[in-house]
Amino acid sequence: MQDAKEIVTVRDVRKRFGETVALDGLTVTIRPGEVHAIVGENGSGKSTLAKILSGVLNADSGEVKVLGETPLDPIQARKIGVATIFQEVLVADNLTIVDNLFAGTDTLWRRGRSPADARRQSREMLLRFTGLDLDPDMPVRNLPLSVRQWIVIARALLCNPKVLILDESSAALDLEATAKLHVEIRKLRDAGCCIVIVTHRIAELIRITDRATVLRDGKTVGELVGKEITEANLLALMSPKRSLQEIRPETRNPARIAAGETALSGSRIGVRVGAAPFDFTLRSGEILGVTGLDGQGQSHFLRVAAGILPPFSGRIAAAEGGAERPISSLAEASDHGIVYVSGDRAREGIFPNLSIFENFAIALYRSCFGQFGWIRNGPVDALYQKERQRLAIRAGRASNRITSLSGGNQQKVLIARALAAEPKVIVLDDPARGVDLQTKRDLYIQLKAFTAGGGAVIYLSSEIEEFFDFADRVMVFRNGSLFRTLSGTEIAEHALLAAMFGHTDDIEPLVSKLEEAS
Amino acid sequence: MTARIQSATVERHRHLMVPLVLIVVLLIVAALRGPSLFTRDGIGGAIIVVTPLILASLALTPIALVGRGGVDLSVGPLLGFINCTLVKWLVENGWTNPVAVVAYVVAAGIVYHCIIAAIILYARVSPIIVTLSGFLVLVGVNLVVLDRPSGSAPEWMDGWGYGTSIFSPVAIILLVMIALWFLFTRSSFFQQIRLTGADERMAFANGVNSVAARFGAHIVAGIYTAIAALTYTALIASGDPTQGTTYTLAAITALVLGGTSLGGGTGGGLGSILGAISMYLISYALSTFDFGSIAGFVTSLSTGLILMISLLINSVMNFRSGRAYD
Amino acid sequence: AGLDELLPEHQKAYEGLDKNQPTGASLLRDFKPRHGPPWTIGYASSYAGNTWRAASMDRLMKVLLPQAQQAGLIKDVIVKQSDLKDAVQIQQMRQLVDQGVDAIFLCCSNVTALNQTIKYAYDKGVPVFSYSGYVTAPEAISVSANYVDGGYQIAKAIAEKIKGKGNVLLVSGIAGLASSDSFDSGAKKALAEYPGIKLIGTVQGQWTDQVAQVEVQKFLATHPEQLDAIVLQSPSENGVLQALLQSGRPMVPISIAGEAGATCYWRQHPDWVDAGFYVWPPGDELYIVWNMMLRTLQGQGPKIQSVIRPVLKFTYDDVKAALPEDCKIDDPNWIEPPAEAWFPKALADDMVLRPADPMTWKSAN
Amino acid sequence: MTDSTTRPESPSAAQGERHRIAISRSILLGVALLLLVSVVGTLLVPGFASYANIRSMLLLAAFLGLASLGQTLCAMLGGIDMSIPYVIGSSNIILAGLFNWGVSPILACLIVLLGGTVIGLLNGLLTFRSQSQALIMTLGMGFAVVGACQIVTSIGSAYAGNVLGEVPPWLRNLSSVAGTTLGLPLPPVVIVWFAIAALLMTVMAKTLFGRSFYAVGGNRRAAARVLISEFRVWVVAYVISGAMSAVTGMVLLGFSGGGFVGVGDPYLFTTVAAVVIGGTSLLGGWGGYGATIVGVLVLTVLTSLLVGLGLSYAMQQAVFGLLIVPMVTLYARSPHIRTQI
Ligand SMILES: Nc1ncnc2c1ncn2[C@@H]1O[C@H](COP(=O)(O)OP(=O)(O)OP(=O)(O)O)[C@@H](O)[C@H]1O
Ligand SMILES: Nc1ncnc2c1ncn2[C@@H]1O[C@H](COP(=O)(O)OP(=O)(O)OP(=O)(O)O)[C@@H](O)[C@H]1O
Ligand SMILES: [Mg+2]
Ligand SMILES: [Mg+2]
Repeated sequence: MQDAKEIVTVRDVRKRFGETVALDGLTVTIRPGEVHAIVGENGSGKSTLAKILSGVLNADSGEVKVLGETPLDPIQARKIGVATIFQEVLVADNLTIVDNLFAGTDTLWRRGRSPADARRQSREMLLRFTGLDLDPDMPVRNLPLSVRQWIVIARALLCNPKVLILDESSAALDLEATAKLHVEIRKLRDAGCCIVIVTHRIAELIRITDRATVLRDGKTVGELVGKEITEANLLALMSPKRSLQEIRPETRNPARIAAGETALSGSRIGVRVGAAPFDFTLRSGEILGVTGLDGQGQSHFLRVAAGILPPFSGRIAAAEGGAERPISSLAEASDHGIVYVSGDRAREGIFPNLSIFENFAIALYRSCFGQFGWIRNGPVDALYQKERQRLAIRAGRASNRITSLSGGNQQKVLIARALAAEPKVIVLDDPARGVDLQTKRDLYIQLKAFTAGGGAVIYLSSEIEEFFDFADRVMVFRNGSLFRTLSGTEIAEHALLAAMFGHTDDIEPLVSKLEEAS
Repeated sequence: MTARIQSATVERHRHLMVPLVLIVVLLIVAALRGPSLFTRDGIGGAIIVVTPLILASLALTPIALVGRGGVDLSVGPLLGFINCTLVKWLVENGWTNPVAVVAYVVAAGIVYHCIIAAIILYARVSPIIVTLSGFLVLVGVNLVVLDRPSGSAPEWMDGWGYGTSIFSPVAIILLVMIALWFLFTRSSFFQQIRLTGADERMAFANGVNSVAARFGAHIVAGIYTAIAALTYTALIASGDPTQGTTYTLAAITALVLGGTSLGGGTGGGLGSILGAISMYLISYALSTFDFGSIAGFVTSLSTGLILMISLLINSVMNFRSGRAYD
Repeated sequence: AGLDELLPEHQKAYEGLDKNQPTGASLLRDFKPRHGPPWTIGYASSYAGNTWRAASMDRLMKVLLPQAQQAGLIKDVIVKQSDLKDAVQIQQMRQLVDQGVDAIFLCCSNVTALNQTIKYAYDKGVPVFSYSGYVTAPEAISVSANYVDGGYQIAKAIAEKIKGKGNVLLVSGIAGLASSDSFDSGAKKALAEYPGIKLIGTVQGQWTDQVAQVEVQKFLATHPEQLDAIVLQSPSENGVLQALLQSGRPMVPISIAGEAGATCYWRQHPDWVDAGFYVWPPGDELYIVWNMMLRTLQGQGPKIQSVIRPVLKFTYDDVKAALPEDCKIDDPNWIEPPAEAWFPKALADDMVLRPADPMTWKSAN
Repeated sequence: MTDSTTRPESPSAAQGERHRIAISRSILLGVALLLLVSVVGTLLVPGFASYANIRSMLLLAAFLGLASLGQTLCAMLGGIDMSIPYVIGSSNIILAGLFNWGVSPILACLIVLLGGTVIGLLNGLLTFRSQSQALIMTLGMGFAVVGACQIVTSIGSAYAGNVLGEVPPWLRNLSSVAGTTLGLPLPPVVIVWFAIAALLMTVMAKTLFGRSFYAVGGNRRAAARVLISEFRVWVVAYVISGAMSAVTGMVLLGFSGGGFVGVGDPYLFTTVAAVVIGGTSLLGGWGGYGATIVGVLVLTVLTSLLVGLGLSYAMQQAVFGLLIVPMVTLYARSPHIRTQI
């Protein structure tokens, strides 16, 4: 019989993968009716914990009890009442919305509910969450990431869980959506079920959690309750080595940027049908933020800027020694020193079958040795060592499979790859998705250093906190077009929110609405 | 909204377009060149010849649907194995009771496929490799069981391969198996197979019993292969160690012609049935022409071209639903 | 009825015949065609891949068909190829019947698979003939030489040539096909009669020179021990000869059965072998089935289900007559006995109840 | 197949080849098996280790090796080329036919090589959009090609599938058991095979072009982001496959001295078996030609052993079949699903 006050008990749990120790004597207890955050650097074992609680992985040793039982596989976990939203958005691209939504509700021999019910219910839920009236029989393949994320969340909510685990579920959600999610979470908490949240978004975390357990290298290093949960305390526990001070990036200086000449410019850009065309310029030495609610065209714009997609109308041009070089393809972009880093590493980032080193090197071969030229590891290796130090990549042997790294470190390898190409412009598409604070800071510092050296950065994020003290200007997108560009001191929560929601005037009411929503 | 649903439904059945069109075209050719196809005997003959192929390609379908690029290369040799052992081990020893015979063939199919499923699941080797080795092994074993075409089908099968009536025993078996198939596709069990095939990680993580689903898919495959073997035995009224093997490529082709993608995702039983029928019609339509001494070569050429063209149209039509690019 | 209706000298050819081969009274003895000549014939061929089939097809298209058309007996021959797929052959045969051919002949297929289809044809008044290999269907007429005897005589000749002792390799045809198995049983029987002779291996030549060549090469490579002779099923002697020449081993006698290439080597090396045997000369085998088919269509009433003739021996002199000095040792053609010698009129007439010369026969109406 | 463990950085660790994940495990296993089979053969089959036998095994291995080259490249991209046996057969008879029609040998070979390349190109173009259907698409291509070529060769000859005639002595010497290289009693085709293998393996390991196959096999989208064109790599793989099949058909003509359309048939599944046993997963991203060579040698030596032991062709197949699963299980197991979420 487990202590009535504890729904989830994890005592001295160990889990290793090959020689990687993921969990090393972890202990966590979670009480009913609380929102419990699991915080830690990349690779500290958060997801592993989540997987163990949901029966996906089994602990090598130690005690795991959820409502008095030990979930050994997802089927059992489901019976116990555990619903998990995993870090990776798990949907079947070729199946319809309704199939994805109700995956796992049927048993081998019996249907959970009639297809008609299922359709109705799925349409209602998605309408409530995404505000879109979606045909339940439409394959999820063509849906944007955020909607897919919602499908996964809805799926978890549908099996009305006693324990809900969210592993970075807000990473793919924009602000408004996150607020909605928080509303749902509160409902559940008040209904007495307990919620485990894994997130790197400190702001969100402070807003919603009652209690936070901090992990380091697979061990519990502390527990914070209520008011104790602050960025400072969290950081102190997560990485005691560095003080908050030294990782604060130096503040920007507008003067230098004004001086910098144009690196990349676009005129009359239209990213989709019927979207109002707009111009933009990126100065060398500048960090240009890009944001917007989901599906407002900002990520499309980013791909255009990187040369991955040709603009729907208008032209993008890189400035080279005064002359303008039009850019219509990735190849041209890279010829003119523009590199792209995706935040969606699994899909368009890493090569899971290659070593850490080759994941880093393969982008450099062309410039160093050409298509058929002899590859010599010497020079590339030097670069690799340099970048590894610089970004503090926590990697084992360079010959290890990249998949043996945690998400955050994989991301660092990709950024290292971009920096090593010595580009003029780096275009980053939400690179900090699922990346811990420490790593984020490292990333900001590196990008600052890069711009200080005359480089220019386009940085997309849906987490507006990222831009504070970091971006020089922020382009806010709306309805497929540039809605407003904020710069300098304008870059603050209210103004950004206002722009994202399409208000130009003051928006106290809206913000307070969001606040109380969350 | 309704329009949307329309489009979604259409999209889900798009893969049937090509085999349907193909069948219509071939039927027209047949009607013009060899109208005897539409006589009682013509249809009767068509049914007894096409039934083993239809059942074999139905057998491939659940395995393709359950994912991991599942394609059962060993369906042909397994069909041959059941045919040979039925003739050699049962009939020659006088065990010709219909119930016993059916029980044996079904059991044989199920046992074989359970072994295959177990290897795929627990050795974690991809299905195409496992079934390739199954193919090679059975090709050998069949010739050991029966070194030459010989033996005879149980006498209650006499005349099953005679095919002068539309509702011959074979036709009834075919109808029953098709009916069973559509019952099967309505079941929650089939849903579990589809989920597993569409994304095994998603299925597993959400408490779909993907192990049971895979075993189930293979058991169904075993049953359909077994009945295919039964109808094939009826067709040739004897045992043949090598002929079964020719069904592997034929059935896979029928499966793919039917719009089922070996990559998982799209496809279904109806497609396989149509695919198998169009395979027969291709062969029939070609045989209505007289190419003299080069008949064989022309047949091979045209079969190849028809295959490629249908696939091409299929992939062009399903392009939108193909791998999304940026 | 059946076998005992034949003249004694013709009955001899049936001795030791494959036991599954039916020799009962033919069901076609009272057969009447649905209409008078000219008739349309279906040829359900199962394979077109080797020189034998090609030569046989050649005889059909270049000689027999034109003659019969001349004589106003045959309108046309419709050829179908099923590429060794029984199901396809069944479909094609039924199709031929349904599209109204007057008779069907086929070559050396699976002995049982087609039986129900043959019955189907028979019930529709379409007689089916199988040549160079039999089918067990009672409705059909199978024509061929006695392959068991053929294998026996060929092997015996080879054994004699190597003085009854030594290592012998057997190059078989296609395992599982009746004629191939019959031949092997005869050959093994003969070799067993010589205690000094050791059968050191059997390979499947698939009745195709190139296959036979590769198989023999593989065998020679893995069997360094001495080899003294090769008994083979034709066609494959050209391939086997090539294999021997390439292996760099001393030439050994092989059985000769009509492929011009190997026979040419004999032409150039008179004491390589002593005798050749016609077992299934491609054109002549077809000639028999063609002849019997015409006679049946003409209502001459075949007596027996299997028309069997003995194998035919030939000597170096025959070869000299058939081939020039400067012949080629990879000549894919065949040298065959004159059709009349292979299937003499006397034998043909004895096989039917109401004999008449098929080419000069005139329909009653 | 991979050493995917995480260890603290050791200074020496970060240099040279260590940067590449070794597939050595599969190769080592293969070599071990190869040695085992050879030893058993030497003990059980008289003359197994004789030079004559080794030579002919090398010869047969060369044929299979050349035929499996394209299959390996396709498999590394998750594709498959079923047209190989048919292209082999077609080029075999067409070349013989060209000789018979008095086309100069060199020109004839070039024509056939070109033909193979074009077929490969078509395969690549046609399968690119629907890669999961490559199996059937290439099969269809095979049927079509083989049919067309037989029709062509049957013009003016009764022996369509089966073209005999004069094969130039140099071609015979190139690939017949008795062939000699510069006086050495070893058929030149074996040397040619080694040369091609060495070239290919270095290119795969040491050039961006080669690495592109691994990149595309591993993650197509990511490859596109680093300017590696999936389309080009895919098509090139099939082009090479077509060309090598044509070459195989040609050398087989030299071997058998007469054109036969069925000469490629044994290669339908054997090439796949060789690739898989070598350690290249059919799902793409892994393996290489080095692995395939081991697979080829294992298969050939094993065949020779089984023939020597008097096993029929069928039983040989069965033994291969029994061999595949354990081999693959040893080194090409896919990761447990639990670790994939
Ligand atoms: N399937 C696996 N195989 C090998 N190592 C693994 C596997 N999954 C996790 N690891 C290792 O276990 C450690 C913990 O991983 P985990 O995903 O739990 O970290 P995390 O806290 O979720 O990091 P992030 O914040 O980036 O998601 C990492 O070092 C990772 O490399
Ligand atoms: N350090 C690691 N890095 C990356 N992947 C790993 C690591 N350790 C294990 N894995 C993955 O986990 C999978 C399963 O582990 P393993 O190879 O031990 O199979 P297994 O022990 O048979 O699994 P099970 O016993 O559950 O069947 C491996 O195939 C591998 O992909
Ligand atoms: Mg994680
Ligand atoms: Mg284990």
